[in-house]
Amino acid sequence: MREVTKTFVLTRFDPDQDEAPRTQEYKVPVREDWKVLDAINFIKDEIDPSVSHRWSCRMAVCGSCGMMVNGEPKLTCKTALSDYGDRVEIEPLANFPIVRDLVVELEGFMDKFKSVKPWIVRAKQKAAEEGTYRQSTEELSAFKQFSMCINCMLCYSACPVVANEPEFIGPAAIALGHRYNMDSRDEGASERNQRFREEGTVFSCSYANECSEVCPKDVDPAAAVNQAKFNAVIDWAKGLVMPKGGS
Amino acid sequence: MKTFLLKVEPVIWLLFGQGILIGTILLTAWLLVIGILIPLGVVPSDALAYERALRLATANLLFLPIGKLLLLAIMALPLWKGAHHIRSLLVDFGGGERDPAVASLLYLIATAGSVAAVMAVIRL
Amino acid sequence: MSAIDLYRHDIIIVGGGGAGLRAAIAAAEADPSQSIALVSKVYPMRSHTVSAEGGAAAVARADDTLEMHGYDTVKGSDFLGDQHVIEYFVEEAPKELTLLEHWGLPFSRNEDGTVATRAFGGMTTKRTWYAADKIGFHMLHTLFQTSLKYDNIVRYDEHFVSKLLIANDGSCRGVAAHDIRTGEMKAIIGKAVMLTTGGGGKIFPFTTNGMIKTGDGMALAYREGVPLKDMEFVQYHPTGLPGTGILITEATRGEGGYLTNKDGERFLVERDYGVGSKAELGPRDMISRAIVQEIEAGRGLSGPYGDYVNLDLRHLGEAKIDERLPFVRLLGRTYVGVDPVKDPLPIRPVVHYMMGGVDTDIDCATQLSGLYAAGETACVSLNGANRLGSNSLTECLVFGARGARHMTQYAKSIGQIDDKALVEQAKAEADRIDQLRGRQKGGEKLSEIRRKLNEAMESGCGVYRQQDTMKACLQDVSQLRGRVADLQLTDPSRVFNTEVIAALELANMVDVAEALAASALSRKESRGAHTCKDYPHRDDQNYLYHTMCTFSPSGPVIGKKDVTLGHWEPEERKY
Amino acid sequence: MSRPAHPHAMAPKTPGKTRTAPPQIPASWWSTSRMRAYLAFDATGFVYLLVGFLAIRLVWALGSGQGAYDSALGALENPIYIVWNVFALLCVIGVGVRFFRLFPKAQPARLGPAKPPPGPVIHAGLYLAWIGITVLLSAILAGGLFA
Ligand SMILES: Cc1cc2nc3c(=O)[nH]c(=O)nc-3n(C[C@H](O)[C@H](O)[C@H](O)COP(=O)(O)OP(=O)(O)OC[C@H]3O[C@@H](n4cnc5c(N)ncnc54)[C@H](O)[C@@H]3O)c2cc1C
Ligand code: SF4
Ligand code: F3S
Ligand code: FES
Repeated sequence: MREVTKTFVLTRFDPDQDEAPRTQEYKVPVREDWKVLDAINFIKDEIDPSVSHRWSCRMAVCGSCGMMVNGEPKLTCKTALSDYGDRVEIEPLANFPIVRDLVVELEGFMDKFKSVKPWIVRAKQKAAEEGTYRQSTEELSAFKQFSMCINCMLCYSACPVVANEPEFIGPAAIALGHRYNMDSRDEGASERNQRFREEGTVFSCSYANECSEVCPKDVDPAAAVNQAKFNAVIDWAKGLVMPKGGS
Repeated sequence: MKTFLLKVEPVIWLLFGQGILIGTILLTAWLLVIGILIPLGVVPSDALAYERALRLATANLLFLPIGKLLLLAIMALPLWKGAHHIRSLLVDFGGGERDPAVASLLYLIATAGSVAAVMAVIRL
Repeated sequence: MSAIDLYRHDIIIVGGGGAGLRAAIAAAEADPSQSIALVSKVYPMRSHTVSAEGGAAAVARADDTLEMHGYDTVKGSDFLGDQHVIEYFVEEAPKELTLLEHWGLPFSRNEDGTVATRAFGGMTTKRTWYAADKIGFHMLHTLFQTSLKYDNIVRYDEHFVSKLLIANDGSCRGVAAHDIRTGEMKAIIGKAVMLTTGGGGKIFPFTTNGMIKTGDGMALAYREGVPLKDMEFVQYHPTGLPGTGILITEATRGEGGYLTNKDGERFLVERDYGVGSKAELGPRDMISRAIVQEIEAGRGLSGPYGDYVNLDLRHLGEAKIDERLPFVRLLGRTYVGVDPVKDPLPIRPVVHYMMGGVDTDIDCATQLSGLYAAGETACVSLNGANRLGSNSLTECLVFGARGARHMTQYAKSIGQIDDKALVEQAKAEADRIDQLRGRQKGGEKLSEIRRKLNEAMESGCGVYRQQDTMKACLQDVSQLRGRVADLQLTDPSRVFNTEVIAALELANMVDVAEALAASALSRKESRGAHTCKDYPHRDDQNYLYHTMCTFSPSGPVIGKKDVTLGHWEPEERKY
Repeated sequence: MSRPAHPHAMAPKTPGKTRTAPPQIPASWWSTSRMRAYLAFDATGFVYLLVGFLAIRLVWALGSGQGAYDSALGALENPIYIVWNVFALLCVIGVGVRFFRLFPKAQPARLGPAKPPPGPVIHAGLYLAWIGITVLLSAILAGGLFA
């Protein structure tokens, strides 16, 4: 298989030693079928073991290997190196605090994630003995797409609102909340809609649509966020008519 | 201010959304005819002579003052689309921290304009 | 000595995959007042359960029975599964999957809105519940999201457990957890500890497993004297993509895909490989062997990553592939540049799953008081010598839950913990890791030793094994143990030092590999996934037992444990 | 990356234990055509605001009597106004095109399990409405209808 040498410019940052992030260049012999992640792993294994990055599944499903590749958020295990020229810049995900090298702070995302109550809310839990719910394929398709999110956070790196409004719940978390709202088994929509109108509301989204452009799993979070806006408004209007609890 | 903004956000978003949807649909003909075709003389200017303009503006459809409602939409809705989009543009350019103040000002302008628009149709 | 932060909980679960999360939820529900620590070296939703594609088995249809699921599992295990475990498993399986359905898992549906099931290898009827071809992903995320609801589950994300803490009375009462973010050591102390750290496929070079599957839990228990059971049984999945080892799910065959050789022949139908009329839906051990034989007979195709055969899905049509197997299509296109709608996918057998693991009883308790294990890291003896596809996700649920409930009871019986000894051990562990970090001495690169280990395992413990190559493999691996102790490590930083983690993982991998090779060498028969060319037949007279491998400083010691039989008598395994 | 993001972007509620480098805004920020199209979309906010106020001025004049109205209408013949209105019309069309392109996925018909109509159908409906209303309204305004 053909090999070419490419130069990789990696962001390096070690809070123990560096005041601010810097860059470091590596030359890597690249096989033509390599993904970006393969090159980073090569650097770590063979050239500089002090490079830190997250990865695991190398099959685009665990969501840990998101980085900026030439300025765009990418899932590095899914991004072919053949799409790039001789010089590839790799940075940690934009819009996130940088912990070290290519590793970003995830806790802020986890806070937002949890805040939308991403679980089935029901007044009364069904017991296992009662059997499964019935759900038509129509009902399933109403939320299926929004349940495909791997929490890779690329959408957060692409969204201009996330960059400027720290409270904004953000695309993936809203999509997740919306996913449960649309699930025929769930009864928690009013609680989540309440959340959607609180601090960092769904209305902060200005429909830049970048989240959906970069999403590697076709979740289309922009669709979710903008559907969520409408539902949050309906729910709010219901609340005006019947002050004690809309839907 | 922030909490107040949060409270009214759903209304603002509705007005904004209609500003894009209805605003865009109505403004196309409005700008085309009044802003371009009549001034250029393509359409004779007596098409919207005072008498006819007033008649159209005060036209009723069944019991609806349809003329006035359309005018109101054409005047007020674009203000909300404008205010909201300017706000988000400023946020994108790094105005996150100043947003509550900026947003309040913008929505105040849109509110004032909307009041003026209501008065404008009442005066007809 | 380093300062140590102490954290106290009632029970501790190590691992946030399918088994760990299910256990945490079961424990939280069993006693809402108890505090549960969930420690994981990656954020739970990154756990490798996420990659499971095909489905999870449980009796669901009217034409199916618990008896049939039980028999299929026993037969699949080549009669090495413990039958009381299997009976309990098939009974609980439908309840557990029903619970997940209640918690929101987006299962694929039949026309009438009931959960759909598909065919899987070695199962006599359609009993594998699925969500297109992403069951593991949905299961993991559903469990993780549901777990957020319980305030008494306290998570320690990105904490690497490097040692079990043993109290003076010899029982396990906590873990030493290295906070990857800060480089600090934490002593997490509780009345019982459960290991749910998944398998260790990464000791092999060509595997479906992710980077994090390094057998940590097995090594942790092993080093404290807990035997590893049935380690010689390593499942090769018939259909992995050459090069990366990325899995193409068995559901491709469940939905009707064919395996073909270079002449386009369906060799499983044309030649007798023991799978009979099941053809592509035979069990994995048999199909993997068939593929290797085809290739060795020169009927394979060759590519840049070695020889392979084809998995042909074209006759299923684009619509069905997109509905049932969309992920497979994406994987084919992205990782080998083949669209299965238009061309057959190249595949070859790939290391997939470890049937063996930490020896436990049916309550998931190990021989070490206070220590439990569940999921792939454990060996409760459900899978015997060969796991049936789609049984393992269900296993994670059934035994994660059972173990957690049992642990909760156990923890109640434990009084005050004297933590002095525990803290001392954690401190010593902190010092050990501090000394590893950035230590320049030693010559060998970590990646070099990992490669050596991989090579040894591939040549000695592959699909077909031989006494002499297994012996050589065991020797090589034992020798690597010394070299791991003397690695060259260059990264001095405390923060997110993944080099130190890789070194700890490598040491774990060597331990697990050594136990595996020693166990394999000791089993002089062919059963299930263990095929020894020198002893091509099953030998119930002498080898109908579980291999127990115990750590000793001079090398692994092999022992035996009886198989629990029941109303299914061992018979020749033919399909 | 071209500039720092908000210093607290994606920051956790409880700060992490080690020092972090501040978040950065992606380099693609306004350098890509996608981003520019989006910013232009937002920037039409200024146009809409002004268009709205100009409309108010005209209607206000209509209410003030013939003299005021005639001079307001006459003022529109000023070339600067004509150029402005051409520009505004282009902006409005641009907004419509982008908004209608994105509309099907945001459209809220998906309240229940019922599937919303497919994207092309919604698109067709939207464009039909847009063109239809524009033709109708233009005809009315230009005196072709209700003369
Ligand atoms: C590609 C693939 C496809 C599969 N498909 C199917 C299928 O269709 N059906 C089926 O039934 N089975 C399938 N399996 C098998 C099944 O997915 C696994 O057996 C099962 O997911 C294992 O779950 P687990 O909870 O035991 O471990 P994992 O999901 O691997 O989780 C391990 C957890 O332990 C943590 N951990 C590990 N070491 C440490 C440490 N030292 N300190 C702290 N935490 C640690 C990790 O962070 C992780 O959270 C598949 C497996 C693979 C690889
Ligand atoms: S919505 Fe898409 S981009 Fe965002 S986190 Fe989920 S998978 Fe990633
Ligand atoms: S990019 Fe951001 S602004 Fe909205 S549409 Fe997506 S969340
Ligand atoms: S490594 Fe798992 S998504 Fe890339």
